[in-house]
Amino acid sequence: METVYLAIVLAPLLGAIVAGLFGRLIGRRGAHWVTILGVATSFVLSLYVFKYMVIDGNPAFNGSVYTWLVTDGIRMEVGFLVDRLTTLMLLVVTFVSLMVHIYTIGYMHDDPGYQRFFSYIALFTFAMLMLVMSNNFLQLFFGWEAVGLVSYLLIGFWYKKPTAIYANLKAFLVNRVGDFGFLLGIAAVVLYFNTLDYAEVFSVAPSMADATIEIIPGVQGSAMTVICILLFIGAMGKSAQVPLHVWLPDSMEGPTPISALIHAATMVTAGIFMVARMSPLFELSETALSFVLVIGSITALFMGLLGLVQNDIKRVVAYSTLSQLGYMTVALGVSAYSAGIFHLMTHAFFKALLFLAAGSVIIAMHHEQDIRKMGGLRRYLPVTYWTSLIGSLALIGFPGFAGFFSKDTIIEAVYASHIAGAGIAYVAVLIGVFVTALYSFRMFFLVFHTEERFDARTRSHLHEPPAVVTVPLILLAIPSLLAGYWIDPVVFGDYFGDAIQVAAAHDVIGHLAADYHGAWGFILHGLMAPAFWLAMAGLITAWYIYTQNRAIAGRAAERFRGLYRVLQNKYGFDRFNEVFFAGGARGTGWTLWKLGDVLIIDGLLVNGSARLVGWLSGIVRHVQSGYLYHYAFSMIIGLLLLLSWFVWFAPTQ
Amino acid sequence: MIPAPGDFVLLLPEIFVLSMACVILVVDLYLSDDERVISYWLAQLTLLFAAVITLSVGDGQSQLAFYGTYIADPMATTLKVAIYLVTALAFLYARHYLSERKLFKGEYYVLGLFAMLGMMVLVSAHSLLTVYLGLELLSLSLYAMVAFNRDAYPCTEAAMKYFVLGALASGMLLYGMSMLYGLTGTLDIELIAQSLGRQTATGPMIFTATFIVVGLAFKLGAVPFHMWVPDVYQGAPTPVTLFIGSASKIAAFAMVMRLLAESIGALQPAWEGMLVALALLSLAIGNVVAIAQTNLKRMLAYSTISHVGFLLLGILSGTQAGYAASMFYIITYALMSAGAFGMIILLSRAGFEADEIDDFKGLNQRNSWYALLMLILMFSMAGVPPTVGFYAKLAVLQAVVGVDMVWLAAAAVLFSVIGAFYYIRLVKVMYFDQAEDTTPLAEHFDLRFGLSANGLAILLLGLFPGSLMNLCLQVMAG
Amino acid sequence: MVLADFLILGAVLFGLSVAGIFINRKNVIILLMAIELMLLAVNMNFIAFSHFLGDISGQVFVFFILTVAAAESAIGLAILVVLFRNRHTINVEELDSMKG
Amino acid sequence: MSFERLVFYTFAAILVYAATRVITVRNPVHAALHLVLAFFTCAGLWLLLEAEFLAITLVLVYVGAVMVLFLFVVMMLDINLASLKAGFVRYLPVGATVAALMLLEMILVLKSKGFDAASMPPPVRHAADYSNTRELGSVLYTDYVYPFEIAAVILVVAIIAAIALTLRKRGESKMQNPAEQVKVRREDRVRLVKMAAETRKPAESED
Amino acid sequence: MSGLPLLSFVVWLPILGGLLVLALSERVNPRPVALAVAMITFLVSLLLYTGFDQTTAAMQFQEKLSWIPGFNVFYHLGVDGIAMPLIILTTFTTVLVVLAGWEVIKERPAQYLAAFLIMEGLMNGVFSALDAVLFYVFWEGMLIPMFLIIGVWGGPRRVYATIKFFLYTFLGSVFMLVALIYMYTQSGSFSILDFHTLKLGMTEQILIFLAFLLAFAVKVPMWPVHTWLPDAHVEAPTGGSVILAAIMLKIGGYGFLRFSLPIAPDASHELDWLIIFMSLTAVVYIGFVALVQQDMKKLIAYSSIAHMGFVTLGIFLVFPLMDANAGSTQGALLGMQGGMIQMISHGFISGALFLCVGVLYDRMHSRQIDDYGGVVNTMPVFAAFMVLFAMANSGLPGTSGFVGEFLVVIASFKANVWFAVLASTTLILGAAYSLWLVKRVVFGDIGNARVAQLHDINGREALILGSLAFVVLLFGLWPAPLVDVMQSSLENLVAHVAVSKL
Repeated sequence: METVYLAIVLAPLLGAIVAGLFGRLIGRRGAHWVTILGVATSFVLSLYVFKYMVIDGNPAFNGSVYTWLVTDGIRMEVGFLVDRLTTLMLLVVTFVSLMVHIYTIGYMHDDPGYQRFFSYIALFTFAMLMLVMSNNFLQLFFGWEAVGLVSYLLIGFWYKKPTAIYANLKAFLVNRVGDFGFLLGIAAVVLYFNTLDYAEVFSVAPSMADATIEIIPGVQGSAMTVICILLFIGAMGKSAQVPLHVWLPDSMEGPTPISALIHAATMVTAGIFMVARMSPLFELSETALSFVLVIGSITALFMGLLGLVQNDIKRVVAYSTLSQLGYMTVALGVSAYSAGIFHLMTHAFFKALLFLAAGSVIIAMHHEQDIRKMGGLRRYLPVTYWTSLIGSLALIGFPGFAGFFSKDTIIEAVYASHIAGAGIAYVAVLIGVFVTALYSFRMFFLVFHTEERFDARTRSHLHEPPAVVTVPLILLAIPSLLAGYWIDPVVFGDYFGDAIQVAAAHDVIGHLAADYHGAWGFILHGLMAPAFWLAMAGLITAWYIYTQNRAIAGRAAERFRGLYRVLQNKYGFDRFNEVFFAGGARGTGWTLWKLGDVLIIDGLLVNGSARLVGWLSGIVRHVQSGYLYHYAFSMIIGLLLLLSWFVWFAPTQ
Repeated sequence: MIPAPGDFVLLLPEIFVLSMACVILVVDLYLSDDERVISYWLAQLTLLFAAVITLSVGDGQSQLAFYGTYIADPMATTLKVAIYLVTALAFLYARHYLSERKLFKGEYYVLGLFAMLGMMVLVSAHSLLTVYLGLELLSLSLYAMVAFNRDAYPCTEAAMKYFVLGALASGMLLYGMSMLYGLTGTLDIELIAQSLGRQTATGPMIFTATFIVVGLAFKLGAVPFHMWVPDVYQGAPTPVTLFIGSASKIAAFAMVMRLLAESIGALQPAWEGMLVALALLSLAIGNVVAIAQTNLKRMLAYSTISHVGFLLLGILSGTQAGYAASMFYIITYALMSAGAFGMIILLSRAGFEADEIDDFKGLNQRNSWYALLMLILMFSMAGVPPTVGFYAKLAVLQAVVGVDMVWLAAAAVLFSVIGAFYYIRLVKVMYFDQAEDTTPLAEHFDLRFGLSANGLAILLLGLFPGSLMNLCLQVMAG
Repeated sequence: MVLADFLILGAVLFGLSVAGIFINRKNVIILLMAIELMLLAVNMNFIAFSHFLGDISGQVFVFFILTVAAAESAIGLAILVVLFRNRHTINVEELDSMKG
Repeated sequence: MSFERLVFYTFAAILVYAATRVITVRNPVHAALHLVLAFFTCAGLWLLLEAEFLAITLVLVYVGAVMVLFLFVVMMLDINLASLKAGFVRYLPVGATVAALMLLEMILVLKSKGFDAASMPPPVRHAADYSNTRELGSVLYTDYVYPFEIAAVILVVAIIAAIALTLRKRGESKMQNPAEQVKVRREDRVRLVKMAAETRKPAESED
Repeated sequence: MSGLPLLSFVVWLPILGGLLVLALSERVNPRPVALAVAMITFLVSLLLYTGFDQTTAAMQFQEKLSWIPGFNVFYHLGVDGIAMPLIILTTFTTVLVVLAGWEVIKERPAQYLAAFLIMEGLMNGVFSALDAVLFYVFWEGMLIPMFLIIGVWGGPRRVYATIKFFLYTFLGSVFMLVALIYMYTQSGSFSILDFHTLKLGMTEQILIFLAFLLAFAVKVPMWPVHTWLPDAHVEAPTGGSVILAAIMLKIGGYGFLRFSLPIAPDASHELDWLIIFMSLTAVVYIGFVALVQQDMKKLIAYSSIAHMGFVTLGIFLVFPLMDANAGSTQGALLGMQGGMIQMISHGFISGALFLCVGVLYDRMHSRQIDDYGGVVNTMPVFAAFMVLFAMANSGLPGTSGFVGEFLVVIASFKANVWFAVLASTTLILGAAYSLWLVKRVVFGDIGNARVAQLHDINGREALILGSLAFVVLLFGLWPAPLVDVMQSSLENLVAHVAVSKL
């Protein structure tokens, strides 16, 4: 099996290398074929792994394949841990990636950087696979940073666009802030466990539950809490949790396929995956879980609100992604890891679908992204329309659609949890449901219904994009519709086995499982839950406001101008970061440079001492007056002083 | 009571040099200006044979002659040979300089040989009297040589200053000698040492030592008895400066050895302190004031002062290692100094002295080989390896640290950093500035050859300092 | 009449010589004369020591000092003459073409 | 007070007076003459110390030759005396202080033990037929023959130096030297100076 | 193989080759000669690797001849796992530097190439000298060619920069000389290995340590004696910057490992807080300063200082780590290992970045960031390299820049949480200044007409940058050989410093 795992990882890498280094040689077709083949191989093999692991019930694989270095008793290796969690991630990643690859053929059709793009996304797939298949922290960090790198490259893919290269720098730096915590977390793990291997760490972890750490001298804190929070800071960066979310909306400057692949389906969920993977650690610290929960719920609600005021079609989806990532994080916070992962999976499908659909609209509209300039596209883009509808319904959690199952489970889990902060989180996720429905269908109606707000020239060119675009939409719509029914084994069954460990005290899923009676039962139960009604309320509000009485929107914006402005400014995070962090860093640098280096060290100490010597030299040289008698004096005075000192005063030895 | 014949054998080098000086003096009278070169070659031959004689006479033993007024010991032999070598360089470098300026007269070589004779006497002195006479023979010749270009005003001014201060310093030294005589009742260096060794140090002894130190400090050019150095270096004709700056320093070192180390070595604890003060002052003033100079000769004068500070460090330690270090230092310094002034001569021509730092601008463009040589010389003076100047400093510092005066070593190196500035400033001028004067350098083969050999010697001694260092150590141990 | 008397007399001469150098800032000739005084002090010391030690070598030294001093004077005055020819002055304060 | 003491103090007083005058008189000629006086008294003192030969030599060589040379030069150079003495009083305090300090220190040292009568008693008087000259002569040509030779060389150097420095062709005698004229090179006569053409240039700032 | 005097070969071949280049300059094109010399030296130095016995911490390839018998000074060469990689780094870099100056240096190329070759020999000498005097000779001798390189072929303020460079480093090293001499008087030998075993009191150790600290801190350079570096880098020609950054700075770090720690372990222990403080200051303070630089070279120079802060931090973490483990050397190696790897890696990365700037400078004659923009449009291949190296500079996993930083951060967390927190800021700051530089220079639309006329790198430049990219990735993905080579030497060093000399 080791060969299979290796092949899964290496196939996309091979594609990336070929497309990247020999892109000019193999041409456009060659580039997409080679990468698609690579990813397809991975997908097929992932299916095989799924069969091997889940259907045949073989045990998890954990082994190292390459020793990176060994120092001081710590082995740093590349190794695979393939269990059911990994398998699920493999499937999601390779599938969405494959879809995106195919879709890209259409989307990037006219772009000069065609080969480069394929190389990047194949490379991304490789990195993501490395991340999810890792059996140790080092490789995790490798993958972690590698996906960040590719994300950086892809956001700035259109390097001529000032906003794009601004966004990619921002994305990388904000992610680096997360990595800062993540790396410290890994260092903390090494400190306490002296190994980087998951299995070893997890096996020792329970005995370390009471370990303490002294961060502020004199104050003992729980080491596990520190480790988990540090690791989670990494997750916050990658999975765009408040306040490290600021990069994700901007990352929409990149081409749409990567928005789908990286910034919706896979990379941003790396944080969720990581926390789930670390469940044996997180379970040891309730403080950390609460922290996760609170951050997640804030993200879920407040980022959703921002979606209401966005007019860029991709940004609306991006904020919805943020919000949904918040839901996943909330699930992690209440120890409903399986629910979180499940939502991760369903979300990967429907969000990729929504992004690709948005991309399809954008292609059709000739790269117009403002929903105020669309409308009535239903007639021109039927496939896109229907798949979008499926995606949107899945997103708002309409009963029966994939999102419904995962999201409802999360909401129920929050309700059932007793962990600190669960109460607020519950309120937040419930309001979040309403908001989600509202912004999703606001966009949906504004794009596909309502009157046409574009010019005739655009209309004349409007037509459904080619099959390479629509086929992935359809293929993604299927799991968006159906994946939810897998809830049985994945969430309530024993799908994950040992991959996820939940302490008995936190076992909300176990609690929910007692009331769970199959998917249909779940739907029926969901129809009576507040979440459903809130979603419906949101949908209907959207319908009313945006198709029936558009004036309300304007009046509401007028009435709640303050709130509206806050939302427009995205709560001021960007402004704050720009002024405080970016400006502050530049100011600090400038001060340290001009004051510290230039003035004090160089000016005062270095050149100052040189000047002092020069000045002294200028003074002392005047003693050499040129007058003979001065010279004679100097000798006589010298004699006198020597005599005085050494004959009379100097201590006699 | 006639001296034994063997005494005359030991004295052969001096006798030979004296005879040849007289011969040249007479021969020169009968030469026309075109034939002056004969005097030059005779002078060089004199040096060559003097070296041969000195080496064959010296047998590594320490022998007294002429009733203890003369000593032939390894140190004398070594220093004499060094003096011949440096003098030969001085004569070589001077030749074309003088002939281009119509100064090519026998007197330079005659006086030079007499001065050298004075050095030899000094080096071999074993009595206060011979020290004094050697010193005066040397000094009087030098006074005359400084004023040699008698129509050039700065020369005579320099000569005047040199003379008056020299006489004053002689007076002080003599006063010290008279006290020394009074304290010990003898003029013989060894007897003085024995006599002092029997007594405990008293006020009058320290008093005496002070006067002696002052006299020596003047000759070396240590602060505050250094005031003559810059003016004389600048004012004297470059070949004379070269001679004063190189050969006579070796003689001054010999004098220090004879007087301080050998005769009043017993008072070392007393004069150690004085030398510390002088050394520190010399290092400070020499290095600091050199920075402000624009005249290269004057800058080198201040550099000499700072080097004297280093030299004193070796001496004040009062150990054999220290003396050996100082000897190594002075010999190599004399070579460096000769080379540096030789470079000035190379660049100069009639009516143009090339003694301003700016005259070296862009030398690398004009002639990279000589720029490289000057670079080696400057880095050697700054004490940067792999030039010999580094080992000189290393040896001296080692001696100082060896007597537990680490702080002094630290102070010395600190000043040497300041000193490095003006040496590399010259390198900067040669390498980084644009040439303003593009006149081709003088074509004299012998000058060029001599300079090249001189510069390379600095480098080679830097790569293989072992043998010279060993020689110095052996000399001091023996 | 003990040794110290002569030595002190020598010291007084030495001191006067020093004072002379300090006071006479202009005339080189008087500087030279002051230095002659210093030599005289030295000679006084030597002869006194020679006498009280009963050792002739001190006198020998003085003999040579006298000789050398004569030679020195000759050269010194020759330089002075050359200098005067060049500058038409022996005023020390005007001999400052080199300084710093 | 013995006669010798009287003589000593008398001579010493005159000596100090003469030496003081040497450094304080305005006229160098007077200074030289006072110096002569100082030498004479000094010679007297040396006689007290039984250094007859040196006393005579001092008078003969110093007074007879060296001081005459001084006087000769002083007169030959025709120096402006007034300007040379200006500022005399100004420097007196410093000079006096330094000299006094130095003197004080020297006296303190010299008065210390080691130079008093107790530790260095006056030697026995020499016999009447003792010849200082003979004794000096005998060591001079034996023990000190080497210094003696050096002294000779020094004198030679002094002669050479003095001649080399001061002997010059008489300025007023005019004659031609054809050899010199023939030997002349172009470079000695004409120096070609390259100059930039005079054009008006805007002021350039130095970098 | 071991019979041949390989070390003498790598020291003297380039020096003699340099002289040969000088001598032949008027007759033949100096470039191929210089390249041949550099290549041969590099190949010979590879023999050091292949013949190296990784299992021992002892000095290998030793050569010992009497040199100055009077002072017991020997011509004694030898390398261990610490020095050997640095020698190969030197020989490798020199080849690139010779290539980099191929067309660019038109003024006196022979002198230029000779200076580099001679410097190569001297630097190899520094790394292989086992005699303190010999070490010092090489150490100081290095200044001369560098002084000339900056001064002759440098930028407009070259004179100020080169004199500052010279005096700074000279000042730093003279006190080391005094310390060396002091130890000679104590031990009667100049052998560095004898110094290691020399018993010294605490006060002596502290003074010696401080003397060494000044020398090495200036060379590294550590805050606050770093200000010569930006100036020197900015004014130096590309090759000079590369050598400075890639090798000269390493000599400081090497000095700590070879001298400070083993000679004065107790003082090092006593004063480790000082070094750690200075290192962390370098990382944070300099990180911020780098951020605001307008001049590309200055920015990279400051980044070098920050990265070298990691080296010194890593090296001196050994003491807090031992303290944390109650004196046991178990686990104390990590930081040092990291510091060493960081040194090697920084050699490649900073060299590469300076070469990148050089490539641009050769075309535009400007180092101001504002003069560029959108270089990727006209120089795509170059841009790819530049991004790669910038990423490596910000410590991206998979590049060699990550390895050292990772190990040091882990080690510093073991020592003290706050060390790690401050050290890790490099993750953010390093990325910020590296990528902001890339953003302003490489990305964006074509900045101005001059950028529009740029032509992409030629084969020679591609070869240089490509080979650097190769090693940067190689050691990023496969650092094991590097680690293994150093392992026993560093272990030995840690064991040595764990034993008090008092």
